Amino acid sequence: MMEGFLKILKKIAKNPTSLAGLLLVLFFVIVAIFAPIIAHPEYPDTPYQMPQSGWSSIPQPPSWQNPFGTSEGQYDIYYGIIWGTRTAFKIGIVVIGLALIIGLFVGTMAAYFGGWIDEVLMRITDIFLAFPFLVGVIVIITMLGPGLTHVMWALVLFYWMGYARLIRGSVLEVKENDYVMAGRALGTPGYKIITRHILPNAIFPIIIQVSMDMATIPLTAAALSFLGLGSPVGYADWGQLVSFSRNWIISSSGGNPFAYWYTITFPSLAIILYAMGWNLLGDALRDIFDPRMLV
Amino acid sequence: MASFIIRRILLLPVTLLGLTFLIFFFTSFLSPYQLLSAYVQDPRQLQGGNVEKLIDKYGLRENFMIRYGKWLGQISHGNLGWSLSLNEPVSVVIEQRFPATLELTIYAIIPVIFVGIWLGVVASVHHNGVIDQILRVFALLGYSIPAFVLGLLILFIFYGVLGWLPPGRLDQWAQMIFFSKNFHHYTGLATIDALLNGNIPIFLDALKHLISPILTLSYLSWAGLLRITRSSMLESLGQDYIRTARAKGLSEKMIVNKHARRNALIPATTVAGLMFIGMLGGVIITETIFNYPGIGSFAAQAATQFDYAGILGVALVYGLVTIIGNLIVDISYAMIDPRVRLG
Amino acid sequence: MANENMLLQVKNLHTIFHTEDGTVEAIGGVDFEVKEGETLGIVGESGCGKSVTSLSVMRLLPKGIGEIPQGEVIYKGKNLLKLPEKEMRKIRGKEIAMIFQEPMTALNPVYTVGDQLVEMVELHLGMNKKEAYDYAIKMFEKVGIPMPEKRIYSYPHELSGGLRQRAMIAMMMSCNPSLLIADEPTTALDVTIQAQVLDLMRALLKEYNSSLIMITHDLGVIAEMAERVAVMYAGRIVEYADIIPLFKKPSHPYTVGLMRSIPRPDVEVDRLDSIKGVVPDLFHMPKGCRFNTRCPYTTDKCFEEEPPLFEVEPGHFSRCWRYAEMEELSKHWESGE
Amino acid sequence: MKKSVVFLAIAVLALSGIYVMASSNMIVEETIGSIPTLDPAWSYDTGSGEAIWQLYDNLIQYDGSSISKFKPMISTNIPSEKDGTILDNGKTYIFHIRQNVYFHSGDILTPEDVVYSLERAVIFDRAGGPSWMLAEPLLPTIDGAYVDSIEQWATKLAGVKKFNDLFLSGTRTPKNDKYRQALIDTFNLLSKSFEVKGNEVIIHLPHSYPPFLYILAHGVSESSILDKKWLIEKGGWNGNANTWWIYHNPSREKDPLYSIENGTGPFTLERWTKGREIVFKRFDKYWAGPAKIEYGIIKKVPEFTTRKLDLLRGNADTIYVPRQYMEQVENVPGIKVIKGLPVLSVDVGVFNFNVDSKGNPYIGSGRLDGRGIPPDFFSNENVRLAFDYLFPYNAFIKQVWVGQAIVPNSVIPKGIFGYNAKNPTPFTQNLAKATEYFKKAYNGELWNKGFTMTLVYNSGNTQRQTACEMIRYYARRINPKFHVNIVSELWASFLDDYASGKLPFFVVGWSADYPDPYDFEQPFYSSNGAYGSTIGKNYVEWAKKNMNTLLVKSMKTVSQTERAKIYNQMNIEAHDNAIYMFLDQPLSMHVQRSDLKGWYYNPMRPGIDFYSLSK
Repeated sequence: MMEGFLKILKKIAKNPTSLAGLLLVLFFVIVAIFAPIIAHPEYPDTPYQMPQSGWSSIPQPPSWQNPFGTSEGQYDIYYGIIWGTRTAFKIGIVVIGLALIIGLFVGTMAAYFGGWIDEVLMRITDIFLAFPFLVGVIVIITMLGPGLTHVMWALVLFYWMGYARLIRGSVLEVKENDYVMAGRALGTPGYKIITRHILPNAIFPIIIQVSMDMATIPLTAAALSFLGLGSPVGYADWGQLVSFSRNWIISSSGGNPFAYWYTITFPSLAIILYAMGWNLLGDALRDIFDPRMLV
Repeated sequence: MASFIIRRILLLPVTLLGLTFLIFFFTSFLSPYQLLSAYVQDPRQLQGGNVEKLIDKYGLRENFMIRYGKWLGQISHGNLGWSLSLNEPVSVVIEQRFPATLELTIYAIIPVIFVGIWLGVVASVHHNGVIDQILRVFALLGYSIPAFVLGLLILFIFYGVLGWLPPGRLDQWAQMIFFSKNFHHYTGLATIDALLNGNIPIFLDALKHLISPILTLSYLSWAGLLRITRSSMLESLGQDYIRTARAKGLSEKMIVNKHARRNALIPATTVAGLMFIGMLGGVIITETIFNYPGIGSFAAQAATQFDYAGILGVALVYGLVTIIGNLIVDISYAMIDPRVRLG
Repeated sequence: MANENMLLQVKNLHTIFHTEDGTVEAIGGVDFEVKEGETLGIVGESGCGKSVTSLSVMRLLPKGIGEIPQGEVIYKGKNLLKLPEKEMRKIRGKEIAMIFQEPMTALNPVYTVGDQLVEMVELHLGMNKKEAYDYAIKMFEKVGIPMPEKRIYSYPHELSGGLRQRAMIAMMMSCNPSLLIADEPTTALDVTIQAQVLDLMRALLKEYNSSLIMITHDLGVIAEMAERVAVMYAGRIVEYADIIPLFKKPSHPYTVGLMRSIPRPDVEVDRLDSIKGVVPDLFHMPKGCRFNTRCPYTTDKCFEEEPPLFEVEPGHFSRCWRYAEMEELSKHWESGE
Repeated sequence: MKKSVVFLAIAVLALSGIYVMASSNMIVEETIGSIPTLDPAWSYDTGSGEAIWQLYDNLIQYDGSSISKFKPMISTNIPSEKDGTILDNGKTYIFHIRQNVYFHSGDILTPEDVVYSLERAVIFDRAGGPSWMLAEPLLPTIDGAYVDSIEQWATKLAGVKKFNDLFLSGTRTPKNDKYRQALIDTFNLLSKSFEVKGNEVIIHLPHSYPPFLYILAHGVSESSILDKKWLIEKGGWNGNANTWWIYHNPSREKDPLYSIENGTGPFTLERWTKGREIVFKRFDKYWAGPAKIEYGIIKKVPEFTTRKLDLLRGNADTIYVPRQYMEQVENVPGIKVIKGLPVLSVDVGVFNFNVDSKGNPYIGSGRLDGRGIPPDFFSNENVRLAFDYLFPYNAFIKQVWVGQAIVPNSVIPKGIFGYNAKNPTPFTQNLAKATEYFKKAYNGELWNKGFTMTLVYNSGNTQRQTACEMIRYYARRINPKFHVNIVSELWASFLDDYASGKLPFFVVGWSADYPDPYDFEQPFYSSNGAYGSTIGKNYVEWAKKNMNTLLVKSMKTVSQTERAKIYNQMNIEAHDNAIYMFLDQPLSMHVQRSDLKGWYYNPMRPGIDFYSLSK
């Protein structure tokens, strides 16, 4: 497995765009890990609460104390972006983790046993897919009320279907192979076959999908914050920082159209680079693992 | 093929029923008081002393299944409850606003399909060349930009600075005519109604207002189509029949545009179909920014003002459209691919 | 020696492939000719480079991966390798046509078979749609497809394997090419259909007086169709002779091995011989003669230096140091597995 | 494929050519409020108020931006004691009705229309509606207390507990004749107050009610004059005593005036797309002369950036700008900003003297053990005073209100008579004093143990949220053991929690129904006032002893100086006992294009008076 991993890394390094993707993602991983050091929290028990230097709602330009300036409500943008990286990873990992588990379960059950189980599970997946993603999430948050945990639950509820279908597809593919037939013929128990034969083969498409989702999840969270349904006010979350700036992006106070450029530039740059990193990586992985690409 | 369609149609009611059950399941998180607004035709009763009576009348404390049955009864009579945010029955709101969203999405999907497929073909032809990389990065940027940042910037550039493309659905003078008595609303789609009424200035004005939302919506979603077209193009370019075509002495252009592209279009159209449905969700942000009176901006408003009836109504409509949309996509998939059609 | 009825001359053809793991030489110097109306057979195991040869002649190697560093392909006096792409396109389909092995995938699934024929005829013969379709019906009739006027509107997946191959032949012969290259045309068909298709091809070739390069691994097909034969192994021609001398006096161990592995109705054997080992990987070609890892008659010389093509008899060449003693050696064959 | 891109480019070029400036005869206001109804008797919010204001006229109107001087409107005179049109100590008012005033439908206005309109307003009485403002002056008191709803008299006369008990369940037919007669007698009590003589309308109040003229002034929607004949044709109440209960408290669907109008105002309703925009058209036969512009339009545009760009591009003439973005529209060419306009409302921090501790998450452990607060925590005066000295009033005004608010010293906002800037002097932040009082509270036990409590604000209101954050910040600063959590809640549940006494401390606002100090003193200080009644039994007892009697006395005389003295006495009493914490009185601002002429500000009629505007 290790040797295969190195081979993939070599391939990624060769292509400029995918290399850029890998570097971007690594950069954000480092920022997330060293967050407490680069941006020391004021109250250790609430590190995700952005420090406020005052209460005025007019953003202040970058200064020594606030390297990226302050947002509406005087939240320190620099601190918000550093700890926002952790939020992005946290939401990403939690949501994708849970969605993967549900998807894995549903997908393998449906594909492996087939028959009416497959039909029922797939119809359920269709129903969940019946919602355009944002609408479904909004419906749940309206019912549960805003807040990060509710956002995460809503995202999980509308993400697992992608994985279920993906895994079902690859399990079906592998199931027909002879060595699986042989395994069954020898009487090896179902779960053993699944874990040892089927799942390792499905790993690659999952990795591609996960890297893509790691990009879309902070974007969805940002969209929810823009609609006022995201994380609580003052929570270090990129989406919230960007939605703070929505009324200052196009400010033409005193003739200078971009007087408050910093309120939108830094948070959106963070989201875009983070998402680009994952997207580029995912795209590169897709090219590497997709046999058709080798024409 | 026919059996395939029949099976899907038979499944339709089951999926629809499943959808209503799913939506209703979400509402079970609510307290009886909050739930009441989904039933009540008139909000005044919410504050009045007889709230308790109403809760019993609609049996909001009964067990889940009975309430579900009653709710289904409500919907079948078209009573989607009262929208607290717009102070109107939800059914009226949806009637007025859904055509606007449909119009925006139809106009937005056209550039996505053209640009997405065209660039997908170009990218595949220059496989791993410079153009391919540039297109890929440019497309992925579309996937990585938060929708509202892009929307606000487009609004600022085309309206703030240049003043060409104002938000909203029609200019003030156009709305005067559009809503006047002698202007017949056949389809609810502004552009088409304008043409049917033979009023070109209104048609152009409606189109003018559609441009910036279309730019936002389409840029965000054509990356998907580009990628699918590119990979399916690469796949079909590797097939034996392409080698045969080359052996027949056909020009490279003929081979790419005729032989390879039609095969690549099959998966692309499926994705385009799914994208159309996905876009219906995507309009929520775009409509809010451009103050476009569609079902998306209503959903956003309803969500922030905790208008449960409104959200449920929107969810139901989206669910219906998506399920029917999926069916149409599956059927069109069969239509395009001759192998499936006669199979 | 370019006399007047020489159609195609391939001289010292080299083809290399640039893969991720480095560049490899698929064809290391091949020479052969095809006269007008003559059928040349190219036989060899899969992976020996026979298909690559045909693609090199037609310059259909995958862009950026396949390359022809040296060699000449003289067709009707012109070196095809030097032709600009626009000119080469006029040759493909008009002068030289190709038929492929897998009829199922060789035809475009989303266009009717008639349309794919009409397309070629319009391009090369300048016919309009109406004339082209009538011509297509005539061609389908000629290749023995029943109810041609209906069949031209059906899709490839609606036809059987045999019919598809007939449609392919009709398409490729529609512009009356001087040379037809058939790359394993019958391998994917079952035996009964195989014979019909071969007869059909022979009839058409005689009618249009075109020559044929038949590429196959099946010696039976070679025996039936070819007048001259080139036996290929690991990117080289190891024996090149007329059909009769080849069968009578195989003078290369590989050819001998091939001959002995075919069941012969007239000879009673309890077990067929087989050639031990496998075709060597293109990256790790053995030093000296390429067949030495599997040849039962090897001597020290075979491991040091690669033999040139010796002329056993006029028109009969063999790339083996011991070509002279081959008749004697071929009596016994132990294929110690 | 190439053609598609070319087509798009041509379309953009063609369209930009026909960019048409908004025509000059049209004025567009873009705001965020919505309009729930057009029925004057139903409307109780500024959104519908502003629309109704253009369509209907009242008996009298304020003179320009003053909220004390009146100008004639449908009544040609302003009743006053001097010219004998206010008699027997403020209980009788005489109005001379203007002649040949046209309704939009062409009918002529008659004195009967005036009586009918005011009677309908009282019997309409939708739950949570404005009818109480006319019921209190027009209906006699019951056991000395003003009557808020006609239902009170009906139940009293019929001797039943609830108004619905009068009717067969689910219908509007009285159970028996006794009940029917009680309903008719109730109506007669009301109609007795009105008398029509020639073209005069004389109103006899059962008791003196000094703010009565304010309630009739233009700006109070329910006192608008309706067309009786036209409304009856449209299925409205026919004006008789024996049918009023059928039209009492209707559902919005059955309310005939929900989306149609027939007023005498300067504009008629051209079109109303709910939740989007409402368009008014000039009424040429308006009695005071037609308006200067042809169309007035109010549009709902939720996104501030879109509103701002519309203003800059000239597609909107005036827009609503939230205070914090004021700086973005100031000193921009072509835009005029008018600031410092006093709003007749007050934001107040409310201490809950007795918190309902049953299952209440906001008071933690419910004991003084550092992990909660006792239910009667704010009954302790030292605690209240400590909080009064804790709050950073000036920083709140300067930073959160961007200087667009003033610190009030009592419940009476600046601009209403009875406001006295000097006395009582407002609290200012003094952390030393706050610490001193915290130490005195519970004789030192609170200071060493500390406390934990939760403050709640209605989600979306940034000013109230910041106020809570300021309290948390300074509480933690003077004593790290003081923990304050902050939670946001939906408006519906926020109302539930404070009405049921669950919230220990919360911030709310109160705006004037009419510019009279009683409208503020009663809800806050009366033991059965809107807030007074919900902040715990300890306060209710205190209020009964000290506040209620003064309130009743204040309504006995018409002279403003006399009443002002009483209210001042009440305010000083409340200040000394630190009952409420006064945070701010907002100042609003008006943003418009420079070429818009004729705008003026009247705090009792926030919004745009299209009749006065021109370009």
